[in-house]
Amino acid sequence: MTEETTAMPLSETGSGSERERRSPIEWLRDQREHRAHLFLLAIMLLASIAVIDFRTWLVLTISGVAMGAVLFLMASGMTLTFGLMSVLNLAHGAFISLGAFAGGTVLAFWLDGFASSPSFLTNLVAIIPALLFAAFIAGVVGLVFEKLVIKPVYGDHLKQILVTVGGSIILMQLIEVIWGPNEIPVTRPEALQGAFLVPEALPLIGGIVLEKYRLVAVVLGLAIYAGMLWIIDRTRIGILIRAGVESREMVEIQGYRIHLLFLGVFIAGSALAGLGGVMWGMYKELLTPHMGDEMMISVIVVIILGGLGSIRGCFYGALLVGLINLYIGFVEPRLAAVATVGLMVGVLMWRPQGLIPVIKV
Amino acid sequence: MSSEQAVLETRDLTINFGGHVAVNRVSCQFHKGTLTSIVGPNGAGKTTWFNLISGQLKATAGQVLLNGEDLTGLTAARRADKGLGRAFQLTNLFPNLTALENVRLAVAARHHIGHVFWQMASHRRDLTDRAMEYLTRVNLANRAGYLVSGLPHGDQRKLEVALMLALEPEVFMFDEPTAGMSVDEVPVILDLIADIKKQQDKVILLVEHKMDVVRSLSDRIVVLHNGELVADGEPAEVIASPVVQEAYLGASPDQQPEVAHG
Amino acid sequence: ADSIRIAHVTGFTGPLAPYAEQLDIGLNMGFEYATDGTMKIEGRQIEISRKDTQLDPARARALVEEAYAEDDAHIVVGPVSSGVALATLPLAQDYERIIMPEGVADAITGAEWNRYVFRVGRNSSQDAVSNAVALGEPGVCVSTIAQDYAFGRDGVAAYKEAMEAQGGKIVHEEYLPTDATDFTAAAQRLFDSLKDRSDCEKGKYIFAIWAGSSNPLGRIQDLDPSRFGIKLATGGNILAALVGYSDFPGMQGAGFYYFESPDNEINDWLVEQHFDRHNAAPDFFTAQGFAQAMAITEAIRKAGGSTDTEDLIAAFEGLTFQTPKGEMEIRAEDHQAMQDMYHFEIEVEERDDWFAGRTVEAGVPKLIRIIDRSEMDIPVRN
Amino acid sequence: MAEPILKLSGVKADIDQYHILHGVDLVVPKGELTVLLGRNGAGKSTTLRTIMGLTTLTGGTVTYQGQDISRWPTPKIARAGIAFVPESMGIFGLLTVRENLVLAAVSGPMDEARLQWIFDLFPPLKKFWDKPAGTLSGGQKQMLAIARAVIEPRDLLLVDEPTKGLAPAIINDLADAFDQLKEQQVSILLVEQNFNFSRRLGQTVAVMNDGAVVHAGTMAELAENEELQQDLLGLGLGAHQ
Amino acid sequence: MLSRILSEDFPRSKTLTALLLVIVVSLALGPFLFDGIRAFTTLGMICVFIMVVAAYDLMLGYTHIVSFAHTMFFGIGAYGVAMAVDGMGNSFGAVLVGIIGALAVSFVLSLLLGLLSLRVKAIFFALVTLAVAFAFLSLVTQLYNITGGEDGMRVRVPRELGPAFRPFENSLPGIDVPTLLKGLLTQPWNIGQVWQEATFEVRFNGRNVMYYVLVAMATGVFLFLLRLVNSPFGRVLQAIRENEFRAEALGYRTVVYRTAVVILSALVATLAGAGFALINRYVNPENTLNFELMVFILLMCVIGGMGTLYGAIVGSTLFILAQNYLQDLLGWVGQYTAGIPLVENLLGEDHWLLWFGVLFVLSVYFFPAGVVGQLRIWALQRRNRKSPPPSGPEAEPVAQT
Ligand SMILES: Nc1ncnc2c1ncn2[C@@H]1O[C@H](COP(=O)(O)OP(=O)(O)OP(=O)(O)O)[C@@H](O)[C@H]1O
Ligand SMILES: Nc1ncnc2c1ncn2[C@@H]1O[C@H](COP(=O)(O)OP(=O)(O)OP(=O)(O)O)[C@@H](O)[C@H]1O
Ligand SMILES: CC(C)C[C@H](N)C(=O)O
Ligand SMILES: [Mg+2]
Ligand SMILES: [Mg+2]
Repeated sequence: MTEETTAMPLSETGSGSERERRSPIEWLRDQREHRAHLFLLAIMLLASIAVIDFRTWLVLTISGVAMGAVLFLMASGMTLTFGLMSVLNLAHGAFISLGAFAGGTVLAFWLDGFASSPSFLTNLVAIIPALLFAAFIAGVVGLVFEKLVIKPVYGDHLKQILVTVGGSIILMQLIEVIWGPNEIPVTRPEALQGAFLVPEALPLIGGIVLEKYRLVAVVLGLAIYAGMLWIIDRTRIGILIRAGVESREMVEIQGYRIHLLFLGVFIAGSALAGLGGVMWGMYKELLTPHMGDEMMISVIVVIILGGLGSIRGCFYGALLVGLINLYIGFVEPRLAAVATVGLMVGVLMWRPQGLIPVIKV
Repeated sequence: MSSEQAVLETRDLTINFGGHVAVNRVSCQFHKGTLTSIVGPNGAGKTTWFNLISGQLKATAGQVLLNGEDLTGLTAARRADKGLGRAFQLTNLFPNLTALENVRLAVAARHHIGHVFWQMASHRRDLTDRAMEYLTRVNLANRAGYLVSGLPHGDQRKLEVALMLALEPEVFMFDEPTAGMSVDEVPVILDLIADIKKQQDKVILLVEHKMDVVRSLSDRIVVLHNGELVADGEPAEVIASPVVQEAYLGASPDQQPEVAHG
Repeated sequence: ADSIRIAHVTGFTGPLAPYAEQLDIGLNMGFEYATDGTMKIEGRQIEISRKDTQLDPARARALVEEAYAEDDAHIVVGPVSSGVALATLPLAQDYERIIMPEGVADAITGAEWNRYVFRVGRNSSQDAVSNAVALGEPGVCVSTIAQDYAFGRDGVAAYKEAMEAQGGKIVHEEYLPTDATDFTAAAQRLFDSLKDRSDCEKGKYIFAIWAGSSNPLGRIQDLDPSRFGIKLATGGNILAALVGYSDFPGMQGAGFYYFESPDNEINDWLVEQHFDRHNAAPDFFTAQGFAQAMAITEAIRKAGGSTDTEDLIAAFEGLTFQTPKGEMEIRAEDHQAMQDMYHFEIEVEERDDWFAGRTVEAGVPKLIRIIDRSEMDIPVRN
Repeated sequence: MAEPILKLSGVKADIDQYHILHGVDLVVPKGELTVLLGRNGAGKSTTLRTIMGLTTLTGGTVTYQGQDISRWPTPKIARAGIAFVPESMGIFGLLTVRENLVLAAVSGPMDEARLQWIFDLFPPLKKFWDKPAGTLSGGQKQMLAIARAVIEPRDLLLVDEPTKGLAPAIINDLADAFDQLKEQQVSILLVEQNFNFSRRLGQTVAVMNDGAVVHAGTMAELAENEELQQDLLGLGLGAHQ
Repeated sequence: MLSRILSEDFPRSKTLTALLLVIVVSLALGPFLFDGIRAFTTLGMICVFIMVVAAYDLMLGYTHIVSFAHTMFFGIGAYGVAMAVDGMGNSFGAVLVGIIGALAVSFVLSLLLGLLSLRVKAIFFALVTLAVAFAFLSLVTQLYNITGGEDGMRVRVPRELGPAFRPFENSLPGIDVPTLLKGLLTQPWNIGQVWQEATFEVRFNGRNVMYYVLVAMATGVFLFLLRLVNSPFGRVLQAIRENEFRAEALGYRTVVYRTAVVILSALVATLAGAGFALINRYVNPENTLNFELMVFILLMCVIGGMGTLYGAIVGSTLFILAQNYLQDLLGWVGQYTAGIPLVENLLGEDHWLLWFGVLFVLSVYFFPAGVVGQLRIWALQRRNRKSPPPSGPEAEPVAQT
């Protein structure tokens, strides 16, 4: 054994300079680590443009982005409730349906006069109340749902899965009781029907069509995305809720009433599902109690891709799923569903906790 | 002594957490029958070093050798199997099993019978007896049937040690075994460590902040600071060295027994 | 006398519940009409029991067995879902009793058929062929879009055969997963297949065979096919779906039933009574249920009041009977009812009589002509 | 003895179906540091958790500044000016050090001067300011836990074994910090196994055994009396100097 | 003897023992105790699901692996037999080929799944298995040429397992318990007639043979699993469930154990799937591969009591009874509520799913430890009240949730 005491210098100069010398490489690696979502998006765009004719590609891309925006609207609420309160709400699909029915009621029954006017502004008089009303109804039902169904099973994912599937059966049945068993047709507001045709004369993009509805979806999706990011990253509420995921008890020890917070988040998540539901309902133009549930697989893929709980991840996950559906759908439609799941498994093998990990497993 | 082959050796062991080098090129050899204390300020990298040795973390660079065999690529399970025993700093047990069952699992691991599915576990009296023996050694025999989640903190720490004993390892790594233990319990653990040391063929590594414990048990002290090995030698010498006095004890020698030692 | 026991085994709950409800209403009204309200045939009381398959084939099988073995039902009507119906067909054979499935799959009177199976509703081929007859002539080019499973593929195959017999051309077949919701990519390919063709002086069409709630036509229409001179075409549908057709004024196709299309006494009675009782128009499946009741009544009468299976089979084979859709004939070869279909063109109108208490802007399928059952060559596939 | 800020009389508490506290009587005088001693499993942590309303109180009362807080919900107790550093520290591992402290400062933005005081006490907190707290070392987490409790002025601190796992230098600093808090008239109830530490700081002391307080008195008295120590704690505390 | 068969893992509650006895006797003598097709189908389903759920419990309750791909393996078994019989004719050889083929496919897939869990953990793993199962489902629907797509496939079973086969010349006597009980309750003075009404003839045919094959399979599988979880291997699984990290640190290669469990559980599910196809004589995606079915299995496991194995018996029985008879119950209730505006609508047969959902949720709340767990807790409490344990929380694992 070495007997002498080897007192090494405590100064950090040696290791410090080494760190600096290595830093560009590390910086690069860091970038790749932290921008996995952008990296993947870039790859997908490049790969597809290589095999698809440019104009078609452009139409597909725009449609894919719009589909992504609608998917994001539908998934954001679920990722919110998972990321912030660790509640896996499989009844989310039922809330989407509920939103669609509530919004559809406004559009097709109450304010149908405004919805069928050709002017966009007049349409908005129907659309905005429809969105608000759907968010409101979904939010209120969310409140009740949290109290009756979710509250007793905080912290236990397995039971959450069970009670929320049970809850979703109940919700869909209640929709049937209230709105009747028939499918309800809802025509899209007049100004959102059809498409803009880019004049043939324009170079490159001439002759492509942009569906009006999809443009609106993109705008709404981006707005909601920006709002959510701001709240989560920049406000105390955001921090608080993230803390609550780890330990409810400790949040209470700091003097906050955690349950009110969680209730708020759940209401917000449900309201978002409601918004997504209206957009989805306007897209499909035919309302069924199962319409939200049918989207759950896509929603789940989106939120896992994103990292289960990350708003950013959810956004990019939705874009990726929207795009791959369109691209693969063009090349070989039968593979679209499998491709989506394949994308997810692939991403998880690369990043076991999603593109933008938030939770430790 | 130094001519003899080291049982455990780390060579340039390094880990980098996204820019923060928690353990930085630490090389050290440990020999049979010795007890080495590892001291250093909070966050010096002691636990991390242990994690690198026992395989809980993957080293960015460097090697871990046990009796000359390179363990670097092996998983934690394989290393445990080869004779590296570890008791954790933050208690890490099977909370909803009884204390006895906890130890029995360790005994079963030691005797490689985890895959046996045709026998009744309860028919293996030999395992139970063994497990009781270890519980007795840490003074927990009367708690054998308790669920771990209901055991007070101090008892959990003792159980943590019992698990390591049950593995009958060649290298014992204690990470602050007496933290949070009441004064009357501490000697149990210390006597136990002394017992192991008496066997002469084991290697003991001890992370401990209580300097009196360190002083009374150690053959050698290694000091970590900012992830680097900054001192290594005889206890008295190392404790007296300025680096330990300033960076670790943070006070003049006459002041520290006052408060800092339990 | 012993009662006539009929078990209506169908999906009363689940996604097809509205159809089942219509069928049940139709069935009851049909018997009521056929028996002048007495609910007795040849002096025997009709007893109808309802059993809910929950759209689960396994459950449906148990219920059908229960109906035959325990309730001693003479005839099982249903199920409405083709898949579920197919699962139950062998039981009719096991128990040697009549089953009258309500689903549309060709296989019911095709590959999976047995001699106890009778179908009054239309089959996919009838849908497809009537549509081909409605549009087809030399110089017509059609690209099809359909769901990628038996229903879609069989439908397109039958359509193609009939269309080519009329002189038209199928230039592209597009198949999508059953649950597809985004049709942009498919639309691109469909447009590409038609837009630059010069041999289609009589029109370029995209024809859709689609079951379920996300109909692709609306999405394709949004992409403005008319800029390439492409028109849309599809079969008839339930009223709820026809509301969505308001986006396609001028679209042509052929359908099974729309309450204003037939012109006969029975239909008049049905429409009037239905408005009275439900404050809404009778729909697609109401008419089918009604026709089923008419067929059963007629057959039992023809058999002289007997409900013995062999007597019934003999009576059903070649049976002609009156329905809200006019006369139908059950052909002996595959026990499929041959019937008229309705060639329509969509006109947009405000309607307040389709649904109780609600006004909608609807795509009304205005009748162009009745396609007589003799005009359609429906293949026998059993 | 100063007037009590906190008083427990006959407090009983259960965890699941087990009776853990069998009637705890305890007084924490205002502005003083009270040490709660006892062997492992005596019920010290449970007593603190019961004060915070975290275990079900089945009997007795907890009086804080003259109010009966026995049935109050935890957040209300916290807002009344009681800070608690639990045995397991309860760090929010996914939040950064900064975010942990932001949350602890319930009434608004953190006070700069106070923050500086904390940084002087615990330099690593400054160093790892924007690092997720879950990656801190055991001792560093302990520092953060204490920092959270004192980021704002509080009337009463409940601290469960703060020196556990801390390096000697930091323990000294911590002792200084408690001294400073005492000067600020903060009352402290400290559970501690490190007798040297508690002897230096404590004015009053209570010893628990098997779910009840078996001795209460001044620290000076206990520190003098080896026999009493032997009796209550099972060991002469001098033995391991 | 009994102790050996049950691997010393007893119900540990008198109520539970009684409940289990009732269920086991009902299953063993089923065709002679319950008249009618639906009762017979129900009994068969219970046997099938006891296997499926017990295997799932091994994974979920004992090892804490949450997988939603369990139905995939069930479906592989069912489709394996269906496709083999479809292709090779209804012989026992074909059935055997189908089963072996299905087991092989399941083995490979479950091995992959086990290895996937090496990298993708916990809730991510759970949701990935959900998506994989979904992809498998859509594959089966898409490959309608060989699978029949959504329409499913009929399974033409060997003659010896079908209704046409009659091993006994005469029919055997049976006594319908529900009729008997109802009679005894409503007209106890008329015992003779009640008895008469309740007796029925059992025409013992090939389907009964198949049923008893299933009963034997379920018994074998259950006892095997019971032994397994009480062996040293089972203890390691519990260790992994409690603290995988620490199990690894003790030297257990947890991946190997986890993969073994996933494979074992998959194989049992496959076997049960084959049994399902043979007794039900019909397979389709809906009743073998659906997500809903997966949740139902999960629910059966949880209602029964996770980590108790006996829970599989109780859970599947309760659940399948509710699923099959709730609607009838509501129909009966509906007779009395007809005419009351909203109630009529809510309590109607058509909305049985609503009440099913409500039961679903309530059962999770009121039996947090499952029926078996709860009964054991009560039994333990009763015992403790009689003779309280010496001190503190003496442990007897109750329900291993
Ligand atoms: N997973 C991790 N990611 C990032 N940093 C880490 C991680 N684990 C440890 N560190 C950092 O490495 C350093 C060394 O930590 P370690 O736990 O080894 O300290 P220690 O010497 O055991 O201290 P203590 O005496 O307080 O237990 C700390 O600064 C810690 O923040
Ligand atoms: N969750 C629990 N379930 C059952 N018993 C418990 C539980 N938590 C604590 N106990 C019991 O309560 C008693 C008091 O525990 P407590 O943690 O308060 O002791 P303590 O004095 O803080 O001990 P230590 O010095 O070891 O921290 C112990 O005997 C313990 O076994
Ligand atoms: C979680 C979702 C996949 C659930 C949905 N009910 C389905 O059937 O697929
Ligand atoms: Mg450490
Ligand atoms: Mg404690």
